[in-house]
This record gives sequence, structure tokens and C-alpha cells, in this order.
Amino acid sequence: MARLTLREAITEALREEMQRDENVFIMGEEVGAWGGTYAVTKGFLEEFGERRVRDTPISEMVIAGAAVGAAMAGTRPVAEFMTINFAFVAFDAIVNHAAKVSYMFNGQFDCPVVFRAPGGGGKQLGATHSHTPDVIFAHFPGLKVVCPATPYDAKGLLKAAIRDNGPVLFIEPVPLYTSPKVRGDVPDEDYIVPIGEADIKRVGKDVTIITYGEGLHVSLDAAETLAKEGVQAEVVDLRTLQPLDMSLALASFKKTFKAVVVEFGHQTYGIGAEVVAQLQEQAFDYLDAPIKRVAQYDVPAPYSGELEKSALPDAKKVVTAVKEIL
Amino acid sequence: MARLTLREAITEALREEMQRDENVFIMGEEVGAWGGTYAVTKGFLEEFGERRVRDTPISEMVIAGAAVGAAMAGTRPVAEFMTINFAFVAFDAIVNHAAKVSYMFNGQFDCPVVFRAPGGGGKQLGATHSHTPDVIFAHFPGLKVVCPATPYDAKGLLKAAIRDNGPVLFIEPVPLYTSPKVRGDVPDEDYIVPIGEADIKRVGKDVTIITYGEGLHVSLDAAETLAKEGVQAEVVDLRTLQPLDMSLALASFKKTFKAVVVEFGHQTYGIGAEVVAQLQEQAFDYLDAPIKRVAQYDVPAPYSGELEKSALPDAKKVVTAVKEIL
Amino acid sequence: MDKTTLLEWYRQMVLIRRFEERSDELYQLEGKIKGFLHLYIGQEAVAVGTIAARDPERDHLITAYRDHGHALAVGLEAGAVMAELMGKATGVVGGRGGSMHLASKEKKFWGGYGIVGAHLTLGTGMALAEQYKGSGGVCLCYFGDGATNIGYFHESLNMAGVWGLPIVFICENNKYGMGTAVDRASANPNLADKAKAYNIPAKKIDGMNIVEVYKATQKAIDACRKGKGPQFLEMVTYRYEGHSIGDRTRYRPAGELDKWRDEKDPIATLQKVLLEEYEASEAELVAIDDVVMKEIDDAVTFANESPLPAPETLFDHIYPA
Amino acid sequence: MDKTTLLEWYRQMVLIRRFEERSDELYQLEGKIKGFLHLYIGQEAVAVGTIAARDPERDHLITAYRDHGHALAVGLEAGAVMAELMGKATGVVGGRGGSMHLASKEKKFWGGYGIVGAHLTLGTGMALAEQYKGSGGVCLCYFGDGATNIGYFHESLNMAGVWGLPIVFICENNKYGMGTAVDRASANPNLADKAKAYNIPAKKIDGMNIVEVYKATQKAIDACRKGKGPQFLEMVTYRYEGHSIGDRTRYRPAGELDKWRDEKDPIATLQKVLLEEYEASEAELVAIDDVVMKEIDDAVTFANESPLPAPETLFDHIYPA
Ligand SMILES: Cc1ncc(C[n+]2csc(CCOP(=O)(O)OP(=O)(O)O)c2C)c(N)n1
Ligand SMILES: Cc1ncc(C[n+]2csc(CCOP(=O)(O)OP(=O)(O)O)c2C)c(N)n1
Ligand SMILES: [Mg+2]
Ligand SMILES: [Mg+2]
Repeated sequence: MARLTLREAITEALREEMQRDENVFIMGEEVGAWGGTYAVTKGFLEEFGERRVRDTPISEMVIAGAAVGAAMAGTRPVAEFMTINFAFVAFDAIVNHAAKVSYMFNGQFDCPVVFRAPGGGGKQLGATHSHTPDVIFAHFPGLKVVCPATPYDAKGLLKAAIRDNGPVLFIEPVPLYTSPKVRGDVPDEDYIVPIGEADIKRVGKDVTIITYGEGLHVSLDAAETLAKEGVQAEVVDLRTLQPLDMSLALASFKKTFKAVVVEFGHQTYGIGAEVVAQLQEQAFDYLDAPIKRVAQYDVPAPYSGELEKSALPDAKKVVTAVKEIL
Repeated sequence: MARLTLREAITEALREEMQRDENVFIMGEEVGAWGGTYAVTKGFLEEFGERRVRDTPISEMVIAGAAVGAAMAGTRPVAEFMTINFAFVAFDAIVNHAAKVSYMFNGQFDCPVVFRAPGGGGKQLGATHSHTPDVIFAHFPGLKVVCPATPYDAKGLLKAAIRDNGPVLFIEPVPLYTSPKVRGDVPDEDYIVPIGEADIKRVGKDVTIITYGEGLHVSLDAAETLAKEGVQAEVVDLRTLQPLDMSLALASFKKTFKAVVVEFGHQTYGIGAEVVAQLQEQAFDYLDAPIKRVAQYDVPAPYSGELEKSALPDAKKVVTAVKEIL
Repeated sequence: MDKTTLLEWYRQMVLIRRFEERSDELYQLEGKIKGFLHLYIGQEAVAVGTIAARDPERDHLITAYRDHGHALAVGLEAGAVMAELMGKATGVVGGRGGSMHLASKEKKFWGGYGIVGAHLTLGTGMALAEQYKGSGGVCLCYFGDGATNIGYFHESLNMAGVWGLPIVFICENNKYGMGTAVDRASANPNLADKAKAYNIPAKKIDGMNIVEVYKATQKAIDACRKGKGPQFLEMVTYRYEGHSIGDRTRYRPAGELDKWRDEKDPIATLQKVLLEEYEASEAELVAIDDVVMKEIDDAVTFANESPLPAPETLFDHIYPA
Repeated sequence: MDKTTLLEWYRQMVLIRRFEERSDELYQLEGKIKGFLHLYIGQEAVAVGTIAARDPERDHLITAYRDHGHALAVGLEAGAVMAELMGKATGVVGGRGGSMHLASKEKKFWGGYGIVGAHLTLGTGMALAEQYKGSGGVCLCYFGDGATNIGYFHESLNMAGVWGLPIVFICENNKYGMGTAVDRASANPNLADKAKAYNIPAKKIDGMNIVEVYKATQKAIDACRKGKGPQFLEMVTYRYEGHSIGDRTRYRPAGELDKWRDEKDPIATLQKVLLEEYEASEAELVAIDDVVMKEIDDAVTFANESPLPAPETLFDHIYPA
């Protein structure tokens, strides 16, 4: 057991999978000589060589598409988008190719590709570089979409993603990478966290907070504050956005009768909308109060720090939302 | 007043706006010599010449991006994607550039561009060519997203879109283009339908069906069937998906206490999820039954006809959904 | 070239042409095929000649939606292909894909793809997998003239160039992308020139002459196998029918089609070679035609009689197992 | 060239360099600038020389995120640019854009853009608007060597070529895209060659020599104005600092940076010309340096003292009025 940051856990998962399976390799911009823009693959070039740690031109379409083709033809590429914002350029390759080759060709072809995409806002990078667009990828059947919030989940989910025979978009919340608060225990022995399973990150009985990724940590903070006031929030971490596992959220909601959904993407047509829709459809008789959403406001990200922050979820906003429905 | 098909209404809107404003021009694949893949711009090359009706190479990124630049620099381009599926290739240009230049540069720049995108499934074109991905564009603030379901709305909304100083994605449901059932009255005089306003397409008191685009017509069919059984459905046509006008849907729901949302896109993380989330948030005390969704199943579109159809909404599915909550 | 080989090529080209003619009827007259239907008539020498040059054990193929010719040339059963066009459960991909999305894992034929240019990135990836595994395979990657203008093309050729991947980019220049002639779509209409921007050796080949097609492909594959990196072949050819159904005569200058058909037809060209240089008899060729016609008839019967996919299979294969 | 012009260029280049040095401090030492900061040090001759050649009344400019040099060269106030870097309400775009997204409608400077290559399509569109309106304007469109590998580049150059648009594509080849050297990213490292794939005339220019930069740009703009269609200029230059902050020495071969700085520095080069060929005095140049230093100090003071954007402005300008 070691205490790792989220980033260290991801690095470990990648390293161990590459050591385990010769067919796993990494490609992307600056993953090699630079060691990864966020240093996730630092030392990999030295350890695995140029064949398995491949720097690419700035060409997201072919990074994604070639990874798909290489996956179909028998290897297991892990393609990195420098950030998820640049995955927009490769959108067609991801949602219309990676996600379709299994179905369209009647199950003849596997497509064991992992797209790694560091994401998240709040870093003062302006409107085009600050997206948390997870929902738009999760909308398409055929693509699995995963977003871990803890080192344990990150390592286990990334290993599961690499071993999956279909395409997985693995979203890494950059603001959590090195956060000391997010640091956590990770077993030394090999393990996976299955894709498509949510997790209870805090047990409570008064209200259910459903969230994932960065949202988990502001939700846990909010839960602490609420606990001081005698309110016990249960916090459900979705972990996988597609396929979406609502079983734990539903069970929790049936216990608490109240829910808030927290996410860092834009609110309108966001992840929260689907969670709300399913809760009210499948647990209608348990609805005690409107289900609230705390999300990024529907505004492009401004550069200026305070302004940008004001549009993002924080623990205070979560606490307020919870109190509105208690 | 003339009775037009949806396609004729769109053609008229384009022609009249081009006649009215010299700055309006059309660009896209096969819009000129071919007359438009779906014949929307038939005769335009002859009428307006090559300067204003511009055939492009197969290059969606620059079709979209050049339209944005030309719009910023003082013209009013109408860029056509042959189908909305090909807008995936231009995704970044649309949601990360067209949608951002106003905000990012502090309101200095207008961006009066219209992206026309014929869309919709059910035409046996297979998994990559059959998307109704409206929601993923509507998720991004800065882009207006419109989808008309009647000739009157189509003409009025397209004129409004062309006169708007910001970017508008104008989605045209191909299955409605020439449908005799969809044919409708269109005034001879100039008019617009404001972007961002929903519309009641059928008055009723027992249940609210909220829908748009192709969904309107299966909803109206369903309402007919229901009427025969004594159930009066009110049908709300959203018409604009971003910015989303929920006022009529809310008012109707407060009258009927029951709602079904109908859309042709995939259900999970779809348009319906947001509608449901807002209804339960803003009209919680009126919730009499779970709000249901009828949408495309979460499966890529197969080619084979019956199989493809089985995944799409139809009037029968809408009737069933309504009956489940009556 | 030996006569047996040429006769086999003749058979394949005739098979493709008859298959396409019958498909056209089934679409336009009988309404049994739906969606888009992109016929390969006129271009037969390209698929047959290039595929003849490949090693079926290790070389990969990938192409666009105009894929019937490639599917038949790799040896897929005409019946299973026809069944696919009709959306039947017995189709090569179970009715899931239709005309644009034929494929066969066994034949290393990775499919026809509908988004212009996208599959060039997939083909690049297949070549990457071959290079990675060191297994000596080469990818034959087909696309049209129109596809050379999309970003996917640029990024694929560049990456293949940077990494020296074993891929033959085969541009089937049939003069039009839908209704747009090459010189209205490409700032440089000399398509082989485009390869130079990536330091990729390029050749312009008469795509109506199957022997030339075959030889050029053989050389290109050989270069790939020797580690010389990507190769580019511009196959100059012509499509006789419309882009899909209904636009045959829309945009061509008068007489252009007739000229190609009368003077350059790939089947007639090979026929002439066989008759004049290989002493084949008319009867020999007619016998082949007859076999082919029977094969097509059987294929249509098979497809007609095949069942539709079962409704409950709708959700199968969204994710690989 | 007359001396007054050269002295003005000298002033602009020094202004940019001092501005960048101060920005670096404000980022690294004072933490007053956040996000990314892409410095232009080493490349000053490109922005100043090309912009000097444009007609400010009708020519457009658009560039990538490494945009401070262009912003200052078009004449934006150093204070307003610095305020933008600090996210202040008085910044050129009100603190909305930051370092990567400077812009000014008045100057026809359409901004710095962060997505590699995307703004080439926008620039193509600006040239299209000029051609459409027949107003004789030209678009100067800047981008890096790394950007030549993305699909956006390909589609933009091709469309500009097909339509003969008045755009000068200015590739600032500073040898690296982040840490990746040109020959590791481009299959053909001779970037001017790429333009041939679109029949676009291309020249390779010493981007450290402002007089050459100016003259080449003048010619290219002139050709555009005469209706000769797009032009391509590869400006060979060098970036002294890191890609953004923190990677200055990561990937360069030993001695490379020193060699460029000691032998080719654009400011030193012009200084030498002024002193040796134009009989400028050291004192003359020092006086300019002093004025610039004062301007920078004032800019920083202005930026420091400026207010942050008011919280209630968050939702302004999502849509144009
Ligand atoms: C990205 C994209 N844009 C547009 C289309 C529509 N489309 C399908 S085929 C085609 C023409 C392609 O021409 P070419 O590459 O020359 O191939 P050919 O049809 O001649 O074989 C177009 C525009 C598409 N399928 N994908
Ligand atoms: C589509 C996209 N991919 C990746 C990035 C990350 N990125 C930003 S700048 C850059 C390098 C660009 O190099 P070059 O074009 O040579 O410009 P330079 O920085 O040298 O001025 C990269 C990879 C991005 N911003 N956009
Ligand atoms: Mg073609
Ligand atoms: Mg560079």
C-alpha cells in the first residue's frame, strides 16, 4: 500500500500495464521526450523506448484515428490528447469511428483503444481551453467514458480501460493531479476497478449528493460542512459516465428522498440532467423535494481568475443547494 | 399565403434573404452546380452566381472556420454541412470558435454565421450517417441551436438566424423536407420567428408532450390517437434548443401535471433529460407522475430497415408512454 | 503475366460489373436496396489489380463507401455481399452496415467507411500496428480524389511519413467528388504532387489498365515491406454511374463518359489483351461471363431468401465482448 | 529603407522584448499573470517587419496564442496589453481572454487563438470576405511550424488556393512545436514545400532580419492585392524562451540557443545595421531603450492599479448584441 497522488496512480497504471502487456503502447503529443505535458509519462521514453512511447505531430484527428486502426489490428494503444479540449478536433474519429466499428461491422472487430484526456477548468486558460465537456462524449453509445476522482479509482479504472476490448475515453481531472487532499491509498498488488460501477464515497442518510471527478471533492467538502450542522450527506461517485450505473444513486435516494447533482461541466444538457431524469423516472415515489443541480454556469470560461472561479461549482454552492431542499 | 413543404420554406427563406441583403452568401459542398444535395439551393447558382453560391472542397473544418472568419469580417455566410454528421469533423470550429469569439474578445466581434445542417435518421444510412446529435451542440453557451418542424417556423427561424449577429446552428430534419403531411401555410410577406421562443402546436389539458423537430409530428399523431380515447394532449414545440425556452412547457405542465418528452436523438444525456430536470426543479409541486421520455434507443443506427426503425420514436411509443402516466 | 491470372482478373472484373448492374436494378426498379448505393462500374481494374498484388495472409485493406469492388475482389461471396445490400442477417456484416460498410475480418478487409477521409487515419493505424509488431504486413488504403482535400488526408500522410509506416495510399481519381471536378476542389489538381508535401514517393498510374495497376501496386507493396515507408499511387480512372443513385448525367461535359467507356474501359482493355496477345477465344470469355451471371443470379436468390436480422439483435455488439 | 523607419522598428522590437521580459517576471516571480504565457522573445522581427508592410486601413491580422508581439506591433497600448495579461477590466479584451487572446477590432487584429491551426480557417474566411466585398484588403495569417501538421492547415491552404483568396500565410518556423523539432513532426521538414501541394507560391525568409521580412511581406501583400491569390512565407526564426513557462532548456541541443542569440538576434542585427550603415549613435539607441523602459514601467503600473472585471459582467457578450 502506497499513498499516491492521482497523477502518480495514473502513471503507475500505465507503467504496469505496459510492463504486463507488450501490445500496450502510448502515443500523443509530447508524451515521450518531454515526459508528458503534465508529466504523467515522465521517464517512460527511457524505460520503454521510442517504439512504445511515441511522440506525434500536432494532429489529433490521426492520433485518434490511427489509435483506432492500430487497436483494430491487434495492438492496445493508449492515445493521449494533451487536453480534452483538443479532442474536439478529433470528435468524429472518437464518437463516429472508435465508438462505431464494433456495432457497424457486426461485432467482427475489437477496438481496444484508450483515449486519455486531461480535463477541467479553473486554470485561467480562457474559453477554448477550459472545457469539461464529458457529457457530449458520454452521449454516444459504443464509447465508454470514465472519470476517476481518487488515486485508487484512477489506477483501477485505467487498468480496466486498457484491458477492455472496446474504446474507452479516460478523463483525468487536472486540478486533482497533484492535490495533496486527493492523495490516497493504492494497493501494491494488481487490481482493477470495473468500468460501469458507481461507488459510495461517504455514507449518510439525509441527502444524496451524486457527482464524479472534481465534483467529488467539493461534494465531500460540502458534506463536512453539512455534518457540522447535523446533516449527513451520502456522496455517490458515478466514476463511469457511459454506461451509467444509477443503481447506487437510486438506492441512496430511496433512503434520503433528496438529491443534489454536482458536476464541473455546463449545467444545461449536462450530466446532472440525465441523473435527475432517471431519479424522477425510477424513484418517483421517493421524491420529497426538487432535485437540485450544481454545475458550471452556462458561460464560456473567462480568463480572469475570480470571474472564472465564480462560474464553477464549489462547496459553498453545494451546501446552499442542499439547504434549499432540506 | 402559400402551402409549402418544409424544404420549399427553407429555400424561400434563403432566396429572400439573399435578395434582401447583398452580404448574405452560401457556401458548402454541392450547393452550387449540383443545386444542393437535397435540392434546397436548386437554381441558386443561376440566380445569384458563383460569387454568392460557392461550392467548396470536402473540407468541413474550413467550411465552418472560413464562414466564421468571413462573418467576423463583415459578411453573413450561410454555410451548409451536407448533413449534420459531417459537422462532427468541424466540431471544434463550431463549438470552440464560432461560439466563443464574441465572449472571448469581450463583445468586440460579431459573428453572424448560420450553419445549416440537414439531420435525422431513419434513412438506412448506417451508424455514421444517421445522427440526431442536436444536444451536443446545444450544450455549449455562445451557439444558438434551432430546429424547426413546420414550414412556417422553418422560414421564420431561418430568416431570424440569418439576421442574428451571432452564430446559429440551423438543424433541418430531412425526413420532413418533402413530407406532404408537414406541408403548411407560409405568409407571402416577410416575417421572422424569434429564436428562443417555444410554441404550442396543439392545445390540450390532460398531458403535456414536449418535443421539437421530427418529434413534433409523431407527437401530433400520438395526440390524435389519444384524442380518440378522450385524452387531450397539449403539444409544445421547443423550436430552439439553445437558448432553451421552458416557459410554455412549464405553464402547460402546471396545467396538466403530466409530461412526456419526445426527441429523435439518443435518450441518455439527450434533450429530454434537461427538459425533465427543469420541469421537476421549477414545477415540483405539480408533479403528478414521473415525466417520461421517448427517444432513440442508445444504440448506433443499423442499416437494416426494420431494425433501424425499431430504435426510433414513433407515435405508438408516445401513446404508450402517455398511458403509463395517466 | 500468365494467362490464367489474366483470366481470373477478367472474371473478377466482370463479376463486379454484373454485380453492380444488378444492384442498380434492385435499387431503382425493385426497391430492395435502400440508403446510398455507390457503384464501382468503370473502376474495376483498380480494386482487382491492387488486391491481386497483396499478400492475403498479412496485408490489410481499408476503403471508403464505394466498396463493393474491393469486397468482391478480396473474395467475399457475392451472395453475402448482396444480402448485406439488402440488409439481411446473412449479409457480410449481418445487415448492420449495408452497401457502405462491407467488411471481413478473415480477409483483413477492414471495411468501407462513410465519412470522407476518416478511414485514412484507421489505415495509418493498421500500418502502425504492423510496424509495431514487425510482422511485415502492409496496409492498402483506398480513397477518392475528393478525399484528398480533407484534414484527415493531411494528417494521415504526414504521420505515415514521419514514422515510415508500411502503407500504400491508393487514390482512386475518378475525376469527381460527387459533382465537383478535381480542379474545382483541389488547388493543385495534380494529386500525386500532394504526396511530396510528406516526402512520400508518388506515381500516377493508368487505372483502367489492370496490368499497370497490378505492377505499380506490387512495387509499392514491395517498397513498404522493405521498410521504405509509405507509398502513394494515383490511379486515374473513371466512374460511369452517378455518385450514388440518380445523378449520372448531372455534371459531366458532354461526351466525356462515352469517351472513357468506349476508349478506356478496363474490362474491354483486358479483353483485347487476352484475345490479341494471349490467344484467348471469344468462347472462353463468354463461358466466364456465363459463370458470373449464374453466380449473380444465385447471389440475388440467396439474398432474397435470407431472413432479416432478428429484432432482438438490435443491442448486440454495441461494445466488443 | 529610411533611418526613421528603421529606428521605429528598433523601438518596436525593443518594446516587445522588454515587455516579454517583464511579463516573465510578473509570472514567475510575482505570480500576477496566470494560465499560459507564450513569450515572443527572439521572433520580434517577424511581427514588426510583417506588420510594417501591411495597410492598417484595410489589411487583417490573425495569429496564434504567441501573440504579444503582434498586439504591440499593431499599436495596442502596452498598458492595456499588460492589463489583459493580469486579467484586468482595462485589458484589451477586458480580462476575458488573457495572454493567448489579445485582439482589437479597431486595428483589424482579430486575435490570438489557442487551438493550433484553427485560426487559419478564420483567416481564410477574412480573406474570403475581402474578396467578396472587393475591398482590396489582405489577411496576414500567422502560425507556427507545428501547426502545419494539423488538418486545419491543409484545408485552409487548399480553399485559399481554389478560390484565389488574398491571404498571406506566414509560418513562424521557430524550430519547435513545444518540445518537438520540425523534422520529428513534419515528414517534409522543408515547410515552404508544403505550399506547393496547393499551388501556392512560397518563400523561405530569414526571419531574424527585419528588412528581409519586411520586403518579402510587401511583395506577398502586393501579389495578393493584384489578385494573384494566396502567398506563403516561411519565416525562419527562433524562440529563446520555453514554449510557455518552465521548459526553456528541456529539449534543445546544447549550444543551439546561444548560437542563435549570439549570431542572429534580430534586435542586435538591426542595431548593427543602424550603427554601421545608417550612422546611428549609441546614444540615439539608448534613448529609445529608455523611452521603452518607461513605457513598460507605466504599463505595469497601469495594469497593477486597474480593477478586476466586475463579477456581474460574467454573463456579458455570450451572444453578440
Ligand atoms: C466528411 C464528409 N463530408 C462529406 C461527405 C459527403 N460525401 C460522401 S462521398 C463524397 C464525395 C467523395 O468524393 P471522392 O473522394 O472523390 O470519392 P468517390 O465518390 O469519387 O469515389 C461526399 C462529398 C461525407 N461522407 N463525409
Ligand atoms: C489542436 C491543439 N493541439 C494541441 C495543442 C497544444 N499546443 C499548444 S501550442 C503547441 C505547439 C505549437 O507549435 P507551433 O505551431 O510551432 O507554434 P509555437 O508555439 O512554436 O509558436 C501545442 C502542441 C493545442 N493548443 N491545440
Ligand atoms: Mg472521386
Ligand atoms: Mg514552433
